[in-house]
Amino acid sequence: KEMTVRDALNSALDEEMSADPTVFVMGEEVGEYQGAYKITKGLLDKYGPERVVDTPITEAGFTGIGVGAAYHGLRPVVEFMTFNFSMQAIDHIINSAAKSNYMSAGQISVPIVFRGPNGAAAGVGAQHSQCYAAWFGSCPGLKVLAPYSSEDARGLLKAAIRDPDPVVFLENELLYGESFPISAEALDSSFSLPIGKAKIEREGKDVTIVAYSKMVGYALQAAERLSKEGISAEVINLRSIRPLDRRAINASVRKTNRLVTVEEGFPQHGVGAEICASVVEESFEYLDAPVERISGADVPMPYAADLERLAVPQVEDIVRAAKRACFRAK
Amino acid sequence: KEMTVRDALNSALDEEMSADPTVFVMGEEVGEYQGAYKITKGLLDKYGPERVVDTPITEAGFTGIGVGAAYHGLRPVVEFMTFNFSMQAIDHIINSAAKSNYMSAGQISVPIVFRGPNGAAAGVGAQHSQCYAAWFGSCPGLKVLAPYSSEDARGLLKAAIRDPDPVVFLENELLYGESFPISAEALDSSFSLPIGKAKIEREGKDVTIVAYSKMVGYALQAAERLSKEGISAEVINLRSIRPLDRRAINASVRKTNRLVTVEEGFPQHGVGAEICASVVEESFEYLDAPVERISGADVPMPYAADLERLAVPQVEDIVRAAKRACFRAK
Amino acid sequence: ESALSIETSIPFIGHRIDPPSRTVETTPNELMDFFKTMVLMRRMEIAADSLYKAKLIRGFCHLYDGQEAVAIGMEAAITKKDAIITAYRDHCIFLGRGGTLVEAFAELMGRRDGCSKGKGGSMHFYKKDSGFFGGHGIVGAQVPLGCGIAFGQKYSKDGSVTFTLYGDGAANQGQLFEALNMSALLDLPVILVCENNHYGMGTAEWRAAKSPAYYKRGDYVPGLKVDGMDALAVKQACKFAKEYVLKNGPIILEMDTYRYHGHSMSDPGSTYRTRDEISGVRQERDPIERIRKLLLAHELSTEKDLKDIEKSARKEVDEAIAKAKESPMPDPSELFTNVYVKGYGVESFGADRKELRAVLP
Amino acid sequence: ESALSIETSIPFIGHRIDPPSRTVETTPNELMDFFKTMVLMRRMEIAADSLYKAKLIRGFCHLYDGQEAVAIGMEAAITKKDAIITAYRDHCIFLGRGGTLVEAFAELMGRRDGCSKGKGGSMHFYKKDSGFFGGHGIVGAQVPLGCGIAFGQKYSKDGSVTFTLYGDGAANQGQLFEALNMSALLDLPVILVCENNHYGMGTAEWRAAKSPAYYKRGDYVPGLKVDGMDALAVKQACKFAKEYVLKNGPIILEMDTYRYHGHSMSDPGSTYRTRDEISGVRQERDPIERIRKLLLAHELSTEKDLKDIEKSARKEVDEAIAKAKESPMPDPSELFTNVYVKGYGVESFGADRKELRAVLP
Ligand SMILES: Cc1ncc(C[n+]2csc(CCOP(=O)(O)OP(=O)(O)O)c2C)c(N)n1
Ligand SMILES: Cc1ncc(C[n+]2csc(CCOP(=O)(O)OP(=O)(O)O)c2C)c(N)n1
Ligand SMILES: [Mg+2]
Ligand SMILES: [Mg+2]
Repeated sequence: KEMTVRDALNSALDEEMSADPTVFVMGEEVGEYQGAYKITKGLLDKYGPERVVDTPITEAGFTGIGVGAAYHGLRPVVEFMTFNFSMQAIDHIINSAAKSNYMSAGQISVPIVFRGPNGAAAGVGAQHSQCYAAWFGSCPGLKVLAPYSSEDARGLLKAAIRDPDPVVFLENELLYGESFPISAEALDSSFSLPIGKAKIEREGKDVTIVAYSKMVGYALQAAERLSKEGISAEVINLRSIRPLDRRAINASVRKTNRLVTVEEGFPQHGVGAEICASVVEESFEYLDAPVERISGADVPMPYAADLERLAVPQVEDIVRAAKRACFRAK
Repeated sequence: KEMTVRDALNSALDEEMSADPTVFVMGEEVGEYQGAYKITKGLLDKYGPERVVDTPITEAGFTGIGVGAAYHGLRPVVEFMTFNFSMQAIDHIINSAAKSNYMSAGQISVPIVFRGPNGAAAGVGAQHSQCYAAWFGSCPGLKVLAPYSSEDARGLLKAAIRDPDPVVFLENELLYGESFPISAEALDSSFSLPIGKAKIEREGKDVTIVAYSKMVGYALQAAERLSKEGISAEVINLRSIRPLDRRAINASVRKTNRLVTVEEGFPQHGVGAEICASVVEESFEYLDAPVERISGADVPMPYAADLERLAVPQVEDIVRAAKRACFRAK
Repeated sequence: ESALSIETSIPFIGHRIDPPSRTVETTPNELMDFFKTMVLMRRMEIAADSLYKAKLIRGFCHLYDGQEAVAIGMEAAITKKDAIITAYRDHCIFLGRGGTLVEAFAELMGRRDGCSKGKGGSMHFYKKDSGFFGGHGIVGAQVPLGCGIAFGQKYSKDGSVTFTLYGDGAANQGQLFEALNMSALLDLPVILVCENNHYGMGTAEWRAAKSPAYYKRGDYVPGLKVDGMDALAVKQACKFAKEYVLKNGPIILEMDTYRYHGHSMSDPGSTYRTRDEISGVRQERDPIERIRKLLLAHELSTEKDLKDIEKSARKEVDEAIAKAKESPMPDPSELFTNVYVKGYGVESFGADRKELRAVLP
Repeated sequence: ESALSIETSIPFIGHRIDPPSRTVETTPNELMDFFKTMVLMRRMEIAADSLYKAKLIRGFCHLYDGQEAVAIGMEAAITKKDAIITAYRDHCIFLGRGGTLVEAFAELMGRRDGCSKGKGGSMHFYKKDSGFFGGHGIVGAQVPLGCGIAFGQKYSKDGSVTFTLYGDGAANQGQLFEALNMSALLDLPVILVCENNHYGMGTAEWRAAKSPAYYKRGDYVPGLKVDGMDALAVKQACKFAKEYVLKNGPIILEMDTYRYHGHSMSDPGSTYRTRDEISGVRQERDPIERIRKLLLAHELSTEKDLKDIEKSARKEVDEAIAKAKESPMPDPSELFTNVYVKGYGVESFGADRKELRAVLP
């Protein structure tokens, strides 16, 4: 059976709302418009305007209200039309949500999910293309998830909603329409995936490719091409940016001795840099080649199609980097 | 001659305002109150309320106004009382300032400085202690500076104000009152330091310690202690987080073959991770030991003195890490 | 050439201020110019729609048809030393400021001759040399930015003012209230122009605002409600506002207007409003038809001449598109230009940093 | 015990609403309680000042002396099922909600028995079990948060309301306008309480706000101006407001009050206002003295009894400090607790990750 990421997210929301009356959805156009990207389609009809709350275009205000509702014990799912707009509300995500349980020594827990599309879409320019994985992933108190497939989307969103801590849930607009095979188990309403655990999407022995979100698909394509050239690549889908599954990454690198990281975000202080640091710290002597980092280009996102293509990783970038890693012994 | 960092910043502002009538200062309490930390002391008297603008506590509003004024050709210096409050305005720093020159293909340059104390102070708790070096440092379009000494403070602030691009200038409250020797050259009103260049604060041959802001002082203390144990540490003061002086860092590591990074911010996706990645990418075969990373603890900042001490790097952490790096051959 | 006095069909409504006269001075030339420019704008937007559907324009594309009178009336009241800043619905403002069709279409298609050399896209048009500061994608952000430009104008005492345009949806943004308070404290020469087209995406104004009387939303700041479908009313209000703000600090103008298209290209624009509503506005309030009627009623032109103008607008647009299509894609090296004004010769990186790196100019 | 009716010395002023009666019902017990609690609060704050100077309290420390009537009057009108949220000036609100002196002082000194186990500090007091949601350090942030708590209250239909307190400086924050608009659209049972002490740090209200009439700043939302130095007036207004918001959605209460101390400990509080101004308020409007006068005038107590109360407050505070001092520092292992409710057994790191790491509970 197949399911799109959009339907996976939509069904996860639906099931969690049906299972727990404290779960509600809030954001711009989530109700009557059925969601800017239709992720919340049908929910207003089913659960009514008290639980599917259309908001004005006031991110700071509604995010603060969401966090306050979580203080009170509800389980808000706050949608950002895209995560670019979360910057208007980032103080509430960091200072009001992530830090409250700590500052109050456990009195004020914040069971909230912030979700929406993150990172580059197609042709939307510099202000609508930023990836926030590294920023949010740096903040203790937050959990940060980034699904790739429909199974990821369902399992992780359900886990996020059930989790007692604030979760930043980074989707990808270009994946919404993609179909993935999905198991019966993953379709069960009790299904959920563990937070903080990466998934080995493809086993291999020559080089480890670590990626998250849309780049997992590119990494799998790269692995396919590499296999034709006799290189066996192991592909790790991070699923969780924070906690980062350092164990899974290091275990794989200890096996393959070579590492390529792939992300769409800006390179400096990115997820790739952290993975590199983690492997250098824990598995230095296993590394047979320099870690290769593939990332978004270090420029604001340009609009023009040719420049945009240069600004985000392509499958051939991953292939090239993996080969560099493999053909070079230390 | 000696000068405090506070006086260094104050004199740099004063001289640049006097040299260029388009430079003005804006922020909370910068005028009549003489600055929350007295960095702008005396400027209102000297330059009047048109050029020293007290604002309401509305960071999004005044930062946007500052950026707009820069669009028009002025050179605003916007003070955040601390950088924690820059989160309320971060959309303007990133989307309105950093990306405009690119999106407009060079039409809308943004010669603005965002400055204020960054990172941990003493006993101010979780919401007032965050370090934003890694976040801002990840964004193309921004330049990010972090002075340590009074010479740094003067030279870099003057460079920042004269620079045609948006500069995030990260000070440290605990350094404001510290005195440093200062040369006649650095006291000259024409003085400035190059953006993007690190400074070797102390030469050494056994291990490289890279730090910025307050941690440079700790690194120097660590180097002193290490020298007593026969370890010669080279201390690099980054000065600039973005652009990052990859050349200076790699040159040093190629000499010492060992690296310790030190920062006060959260570890994940931090400055240390980037430095590690850069050295692994460019100087992998020179590394004789795993890169050691010292950073703020991966928790929100606690208030209690004993916990706070555990949450930020101490000199002994650096010493210990350097020894680990040195006593372990690959 | 003889001056004309024309009455606006709807009176202005003032908040804490006496509104200007309903009698607007104009000339036959001005009316003809209004007609021509609006027709051109309308045609440009319709063509953009087609180009989008032909996949020659990517991403977001927000069209302005229906709202042309605001762009045109505002320009008629001010000079290019005055500044304008707006949101993502920016094509026609750009044209109004003197931008060319070729620059517009080339930008929309991501070509080298675009007004942002193809790097900005639909939402990021600029023409700084005639006081157009963009083209902003973040709802509400342009309001403090516009107040900041006005800060610069006041600082340099050049007697110019800034018009900062935002939608009814944006009107609820907190940064607007912050910027307005500061502008009022500092007496900045800024005019906040709320283009109330009654919907922010799919949300009707009253669902997003407890008080949709946007001309009053400044509370302690005066405001004026203006028929935004009447270019002459817009002109009158903007002239009035410019004089006012130079002496007294900020004012709000609420322009009652309408967008015919959906919000952006993915929105059919018909799920949250009725087709009747749209066609009603088209029939009764269309800004181009209003001027056409005026020109005919005052016998300043003929049906045929006006049709010819429309035809030549179509031709002009087609030619511009053809030209824009000839413009090449940006050179790959442009990936690394304009990141900074001054790059200090630092190295920057592409997706594969070992393969693609460049020294920043 | 006989009920009393007492007239507030200043009338309420309403914005878009008829104000409540100036005649406030009270009882001798309530007045005595007001006196005792305010005296205790005042003493606590003075003691905190000394502890700070003795370097036993670190970082920021914002004192509430002068403003006690707001905390006390509000509590008298509501129950602990109602919620309160405030900024960093939170010690007395905590006490009013039933927090103890020992918890307060231990928190201020960063000890284990602090209300946040020493992890929060002066700005981050909480007592969730009596509806106190903190203690927030970011100016203005608590306003949407408070509206969100009210959202939860309305959602669970429990008939309770939220009071969200903010200063005159915070009143200009854009997020307040955003949250107010949404609260009005959703009819949330939230009372926005502007504690107008006339200064935000060193900035007088009129320098930060074009319109310092904060009870009117909701524009389309009704407001009430209240003598915040008169506990009975505060009580009356809060009672009125609670009833109002349960039926109609948000209201703003502007409490005209005063802080005697500087903004925080580094501010002498005397550069931006005159000593005369401060002593004038102390003499004419002090909230404790007002109640003392009432108690004496109505012969409900004697000078001596009231003095004794003050003495025993002093003793109570001293004993609490002594006890708090005995409380140990937090255990080092607390560094890693409460980062998450559910840590999934993931490893977390100290400054030297090879030396200090812990498995998150
Ligand atoms: C801060 C932010 N939130 C959300 C969006 C997504 N968005 C783009 S336009 C828009 C509607 C704006 O409506 P309005 O202000 O009325 O302007 P109009 O489109 O009608 O011209 C929304 C929600 C955005 N760009 N920025
Ligand atoms: C967003 C933000 N900006 C600045 C500060 C620094 N700051 C703390 S309190 C304060 C003054 C607030 O004044 P007001 O709201 O009147 O409250 P009061 O202190 O008088 O109780 C300022 C500027 C902050 N904490 N948060
Ligand atoms: Mg609109
Ligand atoms: Mg105040």
